[in-house]
Amino acid sequence: MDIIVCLLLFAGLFFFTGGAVGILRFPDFYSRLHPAGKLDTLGLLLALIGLALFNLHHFSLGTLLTSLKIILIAVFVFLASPTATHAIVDAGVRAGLAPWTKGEKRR
Amino acid sequence: MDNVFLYSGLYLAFLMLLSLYRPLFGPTVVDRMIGVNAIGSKTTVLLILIGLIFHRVEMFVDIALAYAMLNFLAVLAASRYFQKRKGLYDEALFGKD
Amino acid sequence: MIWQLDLAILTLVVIAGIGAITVKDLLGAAILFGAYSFMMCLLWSIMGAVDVSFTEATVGAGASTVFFVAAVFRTTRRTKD
Amino acid sequence: MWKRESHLLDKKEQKNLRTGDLGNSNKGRPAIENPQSRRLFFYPFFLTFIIMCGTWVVLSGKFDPFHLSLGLISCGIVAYLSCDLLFPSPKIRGLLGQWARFARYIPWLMCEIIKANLHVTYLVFHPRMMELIDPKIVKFRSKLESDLALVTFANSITLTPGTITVSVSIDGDFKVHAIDKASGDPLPGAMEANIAKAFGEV
Amino acid sequence: MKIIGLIVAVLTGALLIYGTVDFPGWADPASPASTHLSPHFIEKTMEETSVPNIVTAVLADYRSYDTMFETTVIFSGGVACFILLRIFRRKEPSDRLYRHVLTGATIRVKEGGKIPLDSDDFERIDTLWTPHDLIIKTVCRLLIPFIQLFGLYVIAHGHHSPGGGFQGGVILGASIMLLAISQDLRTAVQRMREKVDALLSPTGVFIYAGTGALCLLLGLNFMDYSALASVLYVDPVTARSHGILIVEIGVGIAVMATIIWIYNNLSSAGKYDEGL
Repeated sequence: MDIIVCLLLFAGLFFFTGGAVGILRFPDFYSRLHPAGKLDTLGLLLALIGLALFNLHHFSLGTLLTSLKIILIAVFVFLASPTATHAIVDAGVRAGLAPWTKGEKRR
Repeated sequence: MDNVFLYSGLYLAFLMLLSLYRPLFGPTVVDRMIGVNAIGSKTTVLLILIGLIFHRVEMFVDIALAYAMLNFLAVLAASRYFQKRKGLYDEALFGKD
Repeated sequence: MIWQLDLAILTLVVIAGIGAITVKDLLGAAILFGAYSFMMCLLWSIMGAVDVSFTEATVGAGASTVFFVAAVFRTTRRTKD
Repeated sequence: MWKRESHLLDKKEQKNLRTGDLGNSNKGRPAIENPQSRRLFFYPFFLTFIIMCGTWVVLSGKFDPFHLSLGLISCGIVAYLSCDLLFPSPKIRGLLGQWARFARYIPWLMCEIIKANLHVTYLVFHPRMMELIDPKIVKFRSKLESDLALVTFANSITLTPGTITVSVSIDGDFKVHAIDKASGDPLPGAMEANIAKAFGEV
Repeated sequence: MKIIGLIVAVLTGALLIYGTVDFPGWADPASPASTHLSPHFIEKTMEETSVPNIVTAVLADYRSYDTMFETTVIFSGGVACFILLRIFRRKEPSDRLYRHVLTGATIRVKEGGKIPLDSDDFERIDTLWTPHDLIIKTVCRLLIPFIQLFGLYVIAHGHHSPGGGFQGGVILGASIMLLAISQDLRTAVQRMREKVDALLSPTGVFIYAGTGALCLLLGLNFMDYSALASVLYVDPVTARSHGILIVEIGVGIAVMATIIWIYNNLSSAGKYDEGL
């Protein structure tokens, strides 16, 4: 049981690392959103599932409901995060940022 | 298991430090928004980790839930600023979208 | 009180705070202030002050950031100095 | 007290509005005085109330009568204030079947998301990342009809292979930012078909 | 000027840090705070008020004067915002935009032009109009009821988990703010009119103070909720717990209305016309 929890948690942390490094490395605003929007969402989902499983160690109605609440956070983030990403892209488009194309310098 | 959570939390704090580069030095405001959004999703996990370290998850879950909800609101408001202020509203008026 | 996490988050609070007052762009400052309030919320919850942390999470992340953005929306975006 | 807004209605009804086919929707603003529309107000209210009760049980975790009655009052308040937000159109027939089909769509989506994330992670950690990526904007038109299907499609695009939805028009025109060639080409592809199946718009 | 500011800030900071030297140590059992007050609260709260969350009991029962005036401060903040920002003169913007609902055509009414007043065929749209954003509108529409329910949950469970009136009120207000941001200000104002805001905000303070005054009328001290036992038909300890809940509801209502009020005034610059 602990091993599964650790695996899920570390997978989540791995995707979080990808997100953080991606935000630093990618060349422009639009491509930076790809790691920020996707990797963070999946990392959060995996880490939260791991933690919810760990919380079920001492099984009772209370811990079950707490785990359900943790899952509720994940569901909420899954609805909200793509929307936030979309809103930021929209803001960038309206602010008049031109997308980076191949061969340009990074900004 | 507590040690695992503690070191995961420390690692998450380190990742937040990395993500904080964009809000601090990001060339445009929109880059800052990306960074803050990324920090927000890490904070949610870190709050639950702290709850597990204290063995009082049922308290910290509420904070994390409120947090996930309101972080979304702040990002939407900040992006709405651009849709309104530097929006291409004159062109939208004449139907060019 | 977990002193390792406490120190790490305290560093982040200081960095975010200094960033929020040095940025020239007011909207950027409002966004950084949001990040600062995330860190404060984490710091309170690490110290075990759950109610304060909850207040900081709701007011800092939600209401005050939106108020700042709304205020910047109605004024100019750059500081004078 | 609560005036219903025409832009909260879904697209089919707006189309009906435009073509003059008013039908039951009564110009998009069912007045509460009308007995028929009061009955139409009742179903969304009831459904919202039930969903909220389920959420309350998960949130609360206390089953003594005092807290349960507080929960019923809260659910009533929320259902009264926001039932037209959750169910903008009073038609609720076939909603359960739709949800069941939607639940079958989720595992496929998760599989896609994990594949996509591995791809993006590969790109992020690749030392010569700048040569691999080739961002461009793809435009296409989707055949999906209802608002919810379009939004699900747009959010699924944002979550999966190296693509982010830039804008969606109400008629289904998509603009998508793709990070490299491989991820932008197969759109709309299988995902649209799956969503069409999930929302019964084959 | 900047250098003077820096010197002042550094000096103040140094003074404050110097002041902390006199503090008792972290979690020192001999410090004044943990010799008299804290043990009383920690030991007696459960048997005196039957509230498991000590912070809530301290805030709303033992130190309820403090919280009452905090609520009043929030209310006066809302009133100050209203007085400073609200513009009552009927000063129209030079251009107004209307959309014909049936055809979707947009018309622009110049200053002094004829405005299709109260016609159902036209709906007003913002001058800084943003096109119909389908994703944000739909997702926010789906999320708002759950946020509201969560806010009510936080108010109702202030006894058992962190939270209470203040936090729940902010969450409830945030849900209406989300509606205003995702659609437009007029939709949100139609749901929560200005008069409703302005009435609810003092109502919350009044519920708080009125509960206290009711205790006074029933023959005990101001804010001693055990007096409510005869009204609520319960024993005095449970009455204190219920009194705390009533007070929290008052705080929640006041905070929610004030937050929405401030947001409306701030984002529309007092015109209640077009907002963020």
